[in-house]
Amino acid sequence: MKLLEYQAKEVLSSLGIPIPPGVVARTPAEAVAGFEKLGPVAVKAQVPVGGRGKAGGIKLAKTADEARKAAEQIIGMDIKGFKVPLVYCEAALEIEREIYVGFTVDRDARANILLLSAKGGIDIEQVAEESPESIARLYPNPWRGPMDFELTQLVYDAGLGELARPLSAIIENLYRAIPELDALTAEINPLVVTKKGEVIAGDAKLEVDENAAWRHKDLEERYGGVVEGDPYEVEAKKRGLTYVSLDGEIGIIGNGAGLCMSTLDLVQRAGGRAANFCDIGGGAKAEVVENALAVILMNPRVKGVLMNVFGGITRGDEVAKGLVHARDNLKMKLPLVVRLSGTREEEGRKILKQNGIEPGANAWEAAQKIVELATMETPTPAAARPDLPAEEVTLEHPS
Amino acid sequence: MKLLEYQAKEVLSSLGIPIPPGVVARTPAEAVAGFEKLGPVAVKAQVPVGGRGKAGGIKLAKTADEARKAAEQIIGMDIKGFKVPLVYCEAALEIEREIYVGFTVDRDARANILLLSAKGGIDIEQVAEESPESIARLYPNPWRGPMDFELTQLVYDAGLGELARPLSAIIENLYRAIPELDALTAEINPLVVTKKGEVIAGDAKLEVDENAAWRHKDLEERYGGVVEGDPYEVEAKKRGLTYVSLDGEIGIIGNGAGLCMSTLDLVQRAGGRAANFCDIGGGAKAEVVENALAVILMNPRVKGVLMNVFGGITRGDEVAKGLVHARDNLKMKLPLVVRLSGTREEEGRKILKQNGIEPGANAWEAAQKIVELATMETPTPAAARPDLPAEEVTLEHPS
Amino acid sequence: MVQGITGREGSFHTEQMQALGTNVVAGTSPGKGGTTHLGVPVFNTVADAVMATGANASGIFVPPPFAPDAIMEAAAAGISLIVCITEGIPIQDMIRVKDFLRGYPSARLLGANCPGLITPGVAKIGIIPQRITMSGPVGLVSRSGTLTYEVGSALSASGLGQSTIVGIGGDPVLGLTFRDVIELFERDRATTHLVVIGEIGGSDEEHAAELLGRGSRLKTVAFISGRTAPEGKRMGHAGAIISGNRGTAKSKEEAFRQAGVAVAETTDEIVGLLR
Amino acid sequence: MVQGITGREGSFHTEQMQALGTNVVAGTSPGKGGTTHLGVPVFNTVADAVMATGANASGIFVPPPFAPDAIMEAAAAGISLIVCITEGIPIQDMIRVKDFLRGYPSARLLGANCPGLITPGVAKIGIIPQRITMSGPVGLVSRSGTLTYEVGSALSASGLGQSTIVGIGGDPVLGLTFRDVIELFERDRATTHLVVIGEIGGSDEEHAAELLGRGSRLKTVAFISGRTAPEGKRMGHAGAIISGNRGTAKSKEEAFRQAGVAVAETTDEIVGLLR
Repeated sequence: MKLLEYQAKEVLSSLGIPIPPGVVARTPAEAVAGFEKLGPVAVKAQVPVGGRGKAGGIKLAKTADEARKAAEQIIGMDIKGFKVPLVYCEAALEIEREIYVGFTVDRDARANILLLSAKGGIDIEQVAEESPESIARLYPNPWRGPMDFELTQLVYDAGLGELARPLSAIIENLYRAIPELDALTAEINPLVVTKKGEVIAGDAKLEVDENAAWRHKDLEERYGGVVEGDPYEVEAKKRGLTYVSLDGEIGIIGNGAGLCMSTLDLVQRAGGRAANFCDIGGGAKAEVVENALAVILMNPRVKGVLMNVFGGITRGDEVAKGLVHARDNLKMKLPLVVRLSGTREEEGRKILKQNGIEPGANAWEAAQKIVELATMETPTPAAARPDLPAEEVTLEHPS
Repeated sequence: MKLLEYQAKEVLSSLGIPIPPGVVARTPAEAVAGFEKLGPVAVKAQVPVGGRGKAGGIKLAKTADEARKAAEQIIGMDIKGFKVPLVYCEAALEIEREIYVGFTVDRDARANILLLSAKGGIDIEQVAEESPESIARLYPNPWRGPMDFELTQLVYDAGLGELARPLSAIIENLYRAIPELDALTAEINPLVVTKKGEVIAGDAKLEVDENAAWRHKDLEERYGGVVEGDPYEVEAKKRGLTYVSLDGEIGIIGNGAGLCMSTLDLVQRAGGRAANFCDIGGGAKAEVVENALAVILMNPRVKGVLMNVFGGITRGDEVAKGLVHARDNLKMKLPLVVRLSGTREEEGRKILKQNGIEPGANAWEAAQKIVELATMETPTPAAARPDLPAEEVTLEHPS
Repeated sequence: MVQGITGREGSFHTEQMQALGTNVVAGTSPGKGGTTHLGVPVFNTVADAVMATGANASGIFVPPPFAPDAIMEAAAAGISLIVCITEGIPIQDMIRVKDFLRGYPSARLLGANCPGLITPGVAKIGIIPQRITMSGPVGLVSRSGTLTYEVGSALSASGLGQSTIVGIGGDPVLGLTFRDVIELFERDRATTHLVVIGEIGGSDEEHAAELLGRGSRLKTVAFISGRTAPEGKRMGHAGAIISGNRGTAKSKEEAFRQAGVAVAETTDEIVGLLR
Repeated sequence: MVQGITGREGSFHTEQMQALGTNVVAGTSPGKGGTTHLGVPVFNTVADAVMATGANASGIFVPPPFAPDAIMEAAAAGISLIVCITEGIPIQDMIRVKDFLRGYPSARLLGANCPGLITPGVAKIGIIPQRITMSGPVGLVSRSGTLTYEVGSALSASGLGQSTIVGIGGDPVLGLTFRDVIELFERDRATTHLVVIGEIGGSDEEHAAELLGRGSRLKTVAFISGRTAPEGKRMGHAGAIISGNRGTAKSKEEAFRQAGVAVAETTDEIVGLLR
């Protein structure tokens, strides 16, 4: 689960990291109220993706009028596919210098890595490429956490010895997000040293492990209801699906991430573009298939659906029956090609054919067939698609 | 710091361990009030030492009158040198079985050891001697704490598998006293399984590390003011001395625990008995010497004082000057023999002689001399002794 | 042995494992010690099971909140091959488990979130269906479950039997890596060919390619899924700082080609390249 | 090197160590890296000091809240002899430190709460005063600070010089044990005689006696202080359960006698028994 900036800052503040005062605004009027409370503010788009600054999603407001205008411009703006639902108005900082500090999981090392650099700010990736030695690194032992002497070494290695005390404290608190929140990534960039010498989080990014949600129900309750940009991903999440929106026109369902990804590859090879990635996992129960199909069909760009299932334990005839049922329930009119393999594949194919669904002999043929059919397809009338939920999607703000 | 039972239970309860309801009573009337609130109660002497049950310090009260009588008998009673200042009236438990659980530092293993036995109760030491295999043991890794599977194994090893869940939870919470409170020993004996099947602490012992007091100021504030039995030890603690009361008549001051202990040994060898152990440590500043001498002289049993100092870094002449000053300030009349060795010992001895203090040539001679002098000594009038503080020593009860 | 033998998954797959002839000597289920399940004695703890039966390998079929402890319990009890099927274990738990296992260097962990391993006609630990397999000289190692089945089926259908099929699992923090498994195949006389099925993310495929590039007696084909998967919608820079350009399908395929390993662009191509 | 070299204790004893000829090559004091103190270069961290100077032994003179971290820092930086003088370190901290040191088997810790060690006329780390010592063939190992000085003085006064004097410290959880130090003396050609000064509590003396009982080339005298100390006012049974009858002066003296080691009843007897 990726938290928005203001949520990440709430969490970091609860861990003892200094943050500037700020106010969430869903309307320009609320942004003006924020200005009146805080004085000069940065008005910042709240989206769970980087690069909003370069996209015009952050504006400085020195007057109430500027705050209103900034909020007007930013709320509703599209940043990398996310429609901005609200802004965060934060007291502007007098910046003396910008530091980078963060941690993430280093897959190769099978460990967490702490990163610290005196060259913080928006160009940190460039710094990493051009002068990797300017980023100090530490792999804390996962049972012990970072030791004091390791933090001291990290801070001196980054050339930030004169800030050893505040930095060690901030890094120690930031690290608490690992044992206490199952954080996978947490980042403060920039960590601002103000002209007054305070060290304070200018921005914050935080991602927690959804596999550990059962350990952090409070976090899930507080922030899990908050809805991200893409409406199909939001709907898929509600239905418990592993779903990622893409920008093509072929809907994809597969069982297993690897098989699903290789299906995407085949569609592209056949000249088409996938509209999504949707892994229904092992077992492939009828209900899950129906949910997956429903979400895919909500997207008006979709012109055909390819389902690729290899039945290891799953029986092909049962998958076929479930699929036919789902198609009928959803009154699906779009072309549907199914590649069904493994246990009882013959019986499954027979059921599909009897119900007018095209079985592919193998995955590559199935991919070619759906691309062909989708290309011929004329747009379906909107009435034939399941609707998105009627209520408007709104962000909840924990007050 | 050794906590009294009711204090230890307060702490364990805050760690999530079930305890019976109870009330502290400093008077028989308060014990009656406790009975009226709780019904049948155990009236228990609060002393920081084991064996109170066998000494008559625990009585069951089924009526208000029995509660009053029990409190009358127990308050003020002497248990192993501790005058009982108050009792704890605790709701009586219907005992189905008694378990032993505890941890302590195993010096030889340089580690903490968790102990669990199905044969809890007052005879646990006998159980340990006669059937050590009936006590299951676990050395938890000090960084990770006990792992779930280790606790499961411990519980099954102790033959308590049917209580695996509540026991694992209680042991896990008990263990928290190590990382969170710097506990050195914590023990629940008996851990009672009631006839209703609850698992609840029947007694509790807790000792925390005084070297870690700086990390637990709250604990020190809450329980540190509570005064233990021996008035000289209490006074010594207030003055920051390392002092243990013994039952002989020769006061002992030494620098370093080893030297101090070997001084005790020499006094015994010479036919005397030490009145105390008092280690003034390295450096031996005049103020510390004066404090040590003051506490020793408060004890009317003391008939002479032996001071044994080896000056490594400390200069003998300075020790001698400090001692003369202290003796004069305290108007000390009792025999005083000093063995002074190491740096500037000659100068030091000269100062002592000039001031009428007997220097011993070596520790053995000094021990013989003080025993000889003390045996000849007639009792000193009380006026020549420093007084104990005038205010009555009272136990503070955190309410 | 099987940890969680009395559960639904544990029961079902124990039977499958037994059907293939796997010698399942013990199971655990705390509180059920002393009973028998599927003809197998059940113990309260792995240490008890090892003491009584000498079990040296374990398949773990317990839910995510208990699986990390189950892995560590197996290692501490002296189990030398630990296969964890459980999907959905929190990553930080696995990082702690990996560090714990450093204290038990003779314990090998496969997974978590993996289908396990099978030597066709001989034995299996895990959930790979026997019927997609056939005995023969091809070693197969894969990060993906269903792709493994698909490729296994294709090999069997073409008469290319398998020595052993190993699914290392799809989680970011794993036990055995491609490299570890390939080293074992190199030492396995029954294996002459090798198929490596990787996917985007991490650098395990690159490290495997590097090993194979140093010289190998195995005729090898690699396949990477996710060539057209878009870069994840990343937030933050920490990931980019540490991974740089590694982890893409392109970098992985290139690494294998530079190591002299044939790269299949679709799974259909694997059989042809392997012959 | 000296950790905490710029502090009052660190400064004073560094000068003493230098006066004896000890080659102090570095010191640490975070924030003072790059400066010089007592002619010694100061670094921010031990790793920096080791990198720049190759220091391989360290004396630690920092207050209790920082000493455990200082010990672990030294071990992690590759220091092979760590001498911690600091008194008053919480026991649980030392238990964690001891576990940490398992990861650095080549690092030896002496202390904490110990006076350190001295090879008369050659070098010292710690606070044992040079003037009580004299060069010679007697190895001296002790748990007590002032008793060490007393016995060292007595030996020197009798013309019995010392090869090395080692104070292992008085805390319940220590680094090097009597046993460890005796093994080193056995291998030290300059040592032909040995004095062991123990005290009540723990079983380190018993273990040392067991080692000496297996055969030793050293003529040894043992002394135990605390023969008449009363049993502590114990509460709880945990201690009694694990220690049984060990730990008393009687059990320790008996252990040494059974090992064929002469036991002195007073410190005055040591010199006579050693000749």
